[in-house]
Amino acid sequence: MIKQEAKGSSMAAPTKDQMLEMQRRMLRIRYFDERASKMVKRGHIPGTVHTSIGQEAQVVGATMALRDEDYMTGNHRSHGHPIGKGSPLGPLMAELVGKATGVCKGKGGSLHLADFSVGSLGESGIVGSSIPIAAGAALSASVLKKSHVSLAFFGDGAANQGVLYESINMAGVWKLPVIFLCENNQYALSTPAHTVTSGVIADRAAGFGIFGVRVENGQDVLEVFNAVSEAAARARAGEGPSLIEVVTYRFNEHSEGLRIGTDYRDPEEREQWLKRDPIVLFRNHLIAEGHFTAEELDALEAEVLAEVDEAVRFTDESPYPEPETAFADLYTDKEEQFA
Amino acid sequence: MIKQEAKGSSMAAPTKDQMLEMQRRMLRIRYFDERASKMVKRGHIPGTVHTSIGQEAQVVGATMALRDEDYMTGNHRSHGHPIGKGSPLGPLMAELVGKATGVCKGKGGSLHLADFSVGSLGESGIVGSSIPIAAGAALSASVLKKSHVSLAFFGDGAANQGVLYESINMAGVWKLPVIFLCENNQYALSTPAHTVTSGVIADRAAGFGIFGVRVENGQDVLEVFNAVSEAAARARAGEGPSLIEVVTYRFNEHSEGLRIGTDYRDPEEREQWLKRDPIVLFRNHLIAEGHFTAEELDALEAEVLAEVDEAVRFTDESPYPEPETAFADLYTDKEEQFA
Amino acid sequence: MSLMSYLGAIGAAQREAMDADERVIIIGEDVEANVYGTTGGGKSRADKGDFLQMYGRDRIRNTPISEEAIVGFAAGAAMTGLRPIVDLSYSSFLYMAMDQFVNQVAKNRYMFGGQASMPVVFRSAMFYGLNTGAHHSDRPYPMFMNVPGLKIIAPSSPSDAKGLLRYAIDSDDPVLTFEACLLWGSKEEVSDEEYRIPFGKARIAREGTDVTVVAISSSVPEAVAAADAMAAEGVSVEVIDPRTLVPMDTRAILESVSKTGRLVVAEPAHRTCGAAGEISAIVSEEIFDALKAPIIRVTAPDMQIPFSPALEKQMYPNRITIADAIRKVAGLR
Amino acid sequence: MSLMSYLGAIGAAQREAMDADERVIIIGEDVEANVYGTTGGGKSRADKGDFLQMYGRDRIRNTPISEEAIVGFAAGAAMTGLRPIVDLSYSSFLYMAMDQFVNQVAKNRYMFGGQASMPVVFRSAMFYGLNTGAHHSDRPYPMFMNVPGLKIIAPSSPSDAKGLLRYAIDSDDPVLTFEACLLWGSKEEVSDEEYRIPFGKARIAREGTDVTVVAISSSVPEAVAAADAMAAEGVSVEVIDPRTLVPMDTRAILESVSKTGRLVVAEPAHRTCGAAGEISAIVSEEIFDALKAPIIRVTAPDMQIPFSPALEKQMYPNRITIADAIRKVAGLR
Ligand SMILES: Cc1ncc(C[n+]2csc(CCOP(=O)(O)OP(=O)(O)O)c2C)c(N)n1
Ligand SMILES: Cc1ncc(C[n+]2csc(CCOP(=O)(O)OP(=O)(O)O)c2C)c(N)n1
Ligand SMILES: [Mg+2]
Ligand SMILES: [Mg+2]
Repeated sequence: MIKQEAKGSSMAAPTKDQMLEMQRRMLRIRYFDERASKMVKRGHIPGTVHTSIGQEAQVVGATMALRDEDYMTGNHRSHGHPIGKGSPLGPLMAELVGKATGVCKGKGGSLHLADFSVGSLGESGIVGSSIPIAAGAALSASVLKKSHVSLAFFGDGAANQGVLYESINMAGVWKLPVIFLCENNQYALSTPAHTVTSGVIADRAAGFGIFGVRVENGQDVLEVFNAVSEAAARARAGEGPSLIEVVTYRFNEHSEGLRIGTDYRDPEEREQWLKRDPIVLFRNHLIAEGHFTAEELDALEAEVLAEVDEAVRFTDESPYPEPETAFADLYTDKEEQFA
Repeated sequence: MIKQEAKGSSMAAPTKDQMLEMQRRMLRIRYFDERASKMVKRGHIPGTVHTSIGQEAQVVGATMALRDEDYMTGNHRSHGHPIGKGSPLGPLMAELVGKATGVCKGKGGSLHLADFSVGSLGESGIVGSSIPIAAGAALSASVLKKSHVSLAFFGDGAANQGVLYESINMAGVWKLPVIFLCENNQYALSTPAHTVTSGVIADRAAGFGIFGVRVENGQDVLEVFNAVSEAAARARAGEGPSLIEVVTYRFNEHSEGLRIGTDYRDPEEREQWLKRDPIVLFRNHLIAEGHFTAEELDALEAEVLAEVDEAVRFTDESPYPEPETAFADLYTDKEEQFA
Repeated sequence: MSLMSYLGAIGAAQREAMDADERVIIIGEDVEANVYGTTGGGKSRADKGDFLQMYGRDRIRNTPISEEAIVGFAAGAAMTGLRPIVDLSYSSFLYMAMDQFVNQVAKNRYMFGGQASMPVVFRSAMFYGLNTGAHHSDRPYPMFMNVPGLKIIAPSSPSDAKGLLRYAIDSDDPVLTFEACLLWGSKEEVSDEEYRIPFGKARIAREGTDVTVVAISSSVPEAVAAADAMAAEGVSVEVIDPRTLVPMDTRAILESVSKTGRLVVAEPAHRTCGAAGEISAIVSEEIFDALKAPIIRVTAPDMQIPFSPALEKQMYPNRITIADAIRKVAGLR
Repeated sequence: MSLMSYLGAIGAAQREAMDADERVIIIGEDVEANVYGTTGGGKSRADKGDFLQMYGRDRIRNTPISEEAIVGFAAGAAMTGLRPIVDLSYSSFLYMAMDQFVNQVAKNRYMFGGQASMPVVFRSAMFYGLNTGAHHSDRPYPMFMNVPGLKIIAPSSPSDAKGLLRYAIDSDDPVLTFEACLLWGSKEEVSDEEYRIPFGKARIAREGTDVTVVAISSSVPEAVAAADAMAAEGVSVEVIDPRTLVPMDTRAILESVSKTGRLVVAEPAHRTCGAAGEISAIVSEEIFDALKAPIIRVTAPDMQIPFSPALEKQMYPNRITIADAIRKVAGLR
């Protein structure tokens, strides 16, 4: 982890409980996404889904560094973020299938998950588009004198959307409590980041006068946690926004079911990364450091697997929405007049 | 002038002829804009105009560092750029008044001057909007293997439009021969740059892996000339784009006739800058260095004044366009069918 | 009541709303210096009524020139407790933020199954007719009408400007206001009380029995002038100003046309896929049998706006072209 | 002739144009890897027909995700000697570049008094009906129809896709193509020769005498199916596909409606200020007396697109809703 300057107060190491929760949430993402992937292939989930498999450390390290009430926006790689933020799995899974009990009543689907009850203000199918939304939530916190921090997740591909720099600049001059977190999994769909990125993403912070950091080992949940914790502390202290670039890798194809050939990604490269599975690494760490036993962690895995089973059961038993519900929720008032 | 790194071949100093031409073009801008300002106030020019008075060194230093065939785009502060690039004054002035002989047949007006015969691809009333156009011209040069360089003029205000960073990044990865030239006159309309700009504009280049330079004394035409010459040489050598920030000051109000009070700009500050008139400074330099005598430069001034008089006469004697010409020039073919 | 200009009425609505609710903030370029005349009392910050003095920098937010981020920040803020008024100055600048308008502002509440509401107002003015050329002269409200989730208003008088804007600020849905620069200076007696004009209620700007003219924005006073002129020719013209384009008060339009049987629709936007076409289609769908003559649209042509004063004026509907259309629809030529 | 899919036809037009003129280049996200299936022969770069192999990186330009810059670069390149084809993949992403489309691409030639021409094609596909939710399902062509200076096409068959795209690439004006993802797989015999279909010429997809249906994009096959069904009920339906929305072949539409006296307009876009409204307005303006019944629009409602398969399908016109409208306009219910 290369830091430009460390202004925030130094962070306390995570407690044992926190570490267990990190592993739990990483497992939730993994098992949820594995199940979703299967369901896409079997036609149980319509449309498309993008998994965060392989990127769990980057997601959970970030969300666990936030408070429950903090805000967050995300992108098309969308399940991990709300899961990481603590959203219950049932309504998320039901949303993916398009059930009435879905967290968005079946109107959003995988690409547009949102769970306001955990500060998840919405994933976005449009690359880059939700970044200023997170900054706007930080503006609310600032004007209303609340202590919320806000975090925007986006990819290395989104890092070339101009709205990111507009947002960084404006949040910079207003010293808003927002964290711009770039999930650099090194590809945007079929496009290797280095072929479309001039310079280094984290380095872009400096020219905009904000704090920038590159977490080189984004497979280590603690490294990410520390970086985001520092940024959150700075934000809460009124020191303004940070840009954090986390280097990671997606283990699956860009989206489930997509077949674009493997020419764009070296299979050997993927093999190497598979060895750096963030969940395995953290499990080994927790055991090696004596925090938990293998048995305890096995139990955790079984528990989470049961949670995912339960989410699927909930989904299966849930009804589809009534067709006329398609015509509600556009406006707050007299919606029927527009239908 | 702070350079980050100098890759381009070192430039030859400008010749005596070139220096005289610099002063000539600066004078053209000054006298043209002074006249235009008067014409706005007298109601001879409709709409609005934005003068480059005070910023002539920054404009001419840049345009004189380009070749005749090189491309350029600009913004609402629009007369200086084509004049600096060598566009004849008559059709420019006629355009400001809306005459048929205007360089755009009266359809563009002050805000949208363009003179393709000198590589001027268009000024833009939309802040930031013409930046990628210049980069696109550089793409043509690159693909068609021509030696053109392209330059985008924009202000400190435009430097916060996201499209600038998209353009810098894409030009960076494609190593396009384009120069992004920020005219930092320290205000965007009523807004002081430092209140809306996080970090330093020129410093933003580094994070995007391109060359960046800040010309601190933008009132010195030679400093600007040197910086842009180097950038142009790098561009032609295939070393890609540069971001050049030139510090300068506008002597007049944001636009002629606009009255927004003076609260936003300290009158004392303006007084100080008026002492750094780029034309006076260069005149003194040319005399002090023995390049030209005061008489020679007086003659030049008279000559340019006559040119502007001639442009106004040309304008006055020109007819207004026929109303039906409003319905031509939208498409290349069968325009009548759309009218 | 006070004699108030259109611009003054907008300022008044903003001031009342700022006073009434601390969550209302103003965001935009050059709002601190009151460049566009709706956030201050005069040209100086020392002037009475200066918003910056009254509400401070926390609530009067001067922005960088970053429209896309401005709109996105406002949307995010609106979902989390603020009620921003965003001043985008010229309507021609809305395109910079189109993704935020269409994909975030309009869609979020729906996509999220009603979890979010989006109480935010985006103000802009259409500056056409002032010889500023194609970049500053757009009247783009029709394209936003094609985006479900937005509410759209286009006031044509000072009292409507005040009442509609106030209703917009109080609304929990996103509202775009398209003001008309040409009307900024128009004045009338406006109530000094707080009042709100609900959306979806047209205003009958002039009553009549022979021909209905539905007119939008600055075409309203032109239509009224045409109606006055036509009275002299013995034709009684009813002028309807929908005021809010989404929702549209189709009932008022249909009632009038049911009575007159003849309809002219006048608006300053481009013709193809404009509001006039929409109104024409609705009327012929709904009360085809009541129509005694084809509906006539008086709009800007499908052409960009030229700069030259010799060219620009002919581009918009005016009292003469509207009167011509009235004559035609009334069978007088 | 070969049996060709809609998608294959687009690829063929691009290949022919790339072969014919070195100034033609392709710019877009993921075009190198042929992710969207129009720049290659198969899924691998080694496959025969791979554009990157054939034309090299100079002419097949994989871009960052920077739509605004992509469109602006293409516009600048088009004004200086190149003839770019820009692949923007989903139509929902066009908003990111709206300023460039409206203020640069559409206006430059006009503002500059004809000094520039703008030979550039912007391709995108409308992905609606595939349960991808509101962000990926837009059909935004009506808003671009409100922007003079753009030409707009919406092919509904493989042979039209090939011929119209080729004409677009050869055109010196900017063209936006709105392809229909739902039609990608549809196949027909298409000429292997080079050919061009000029703009402004509608296609009569099916001849008939009782009712005219003007249908756009993926509504065309639905309208044809509805027409087939109605034949069984004794109603002879003519289906017209305008193919190019700007310019619009109003003459063909008017001729057909003059004959039938009855019109249904079907399109997948939102209703308000859509193309259907425009066509309805034109027809009742021009041949009011020929109309025997009110024109009926069959469109998507003014609602965003929900994700759930239980909700989405009802949002677009289909053979059933079109047939219902035909019955109604024909006085059969
Ligand atoms: C504005 C926009 N452009 C293009 C796309 C198509 N698209 C979806 S995901 C994606 C790649 C995104 O890459 P990145 O930001 O790195 O996220 P990752 O998928 O790698 O997590 C692209 C090009 C889109 N959804 N939105
Ligand atoms: C997209 C857009 N936003 C806002 C404006 C209104 N506007 C015109 S000039 C200007 C200030 C520009 O400042 P800067 O870029 O520094 O150029 P300067 O006028 O100082 O030369 C503003 C806000 C505009 N024309 N376009
Ligand atoms: Mg990525
Ligand atoms: Mg400036």
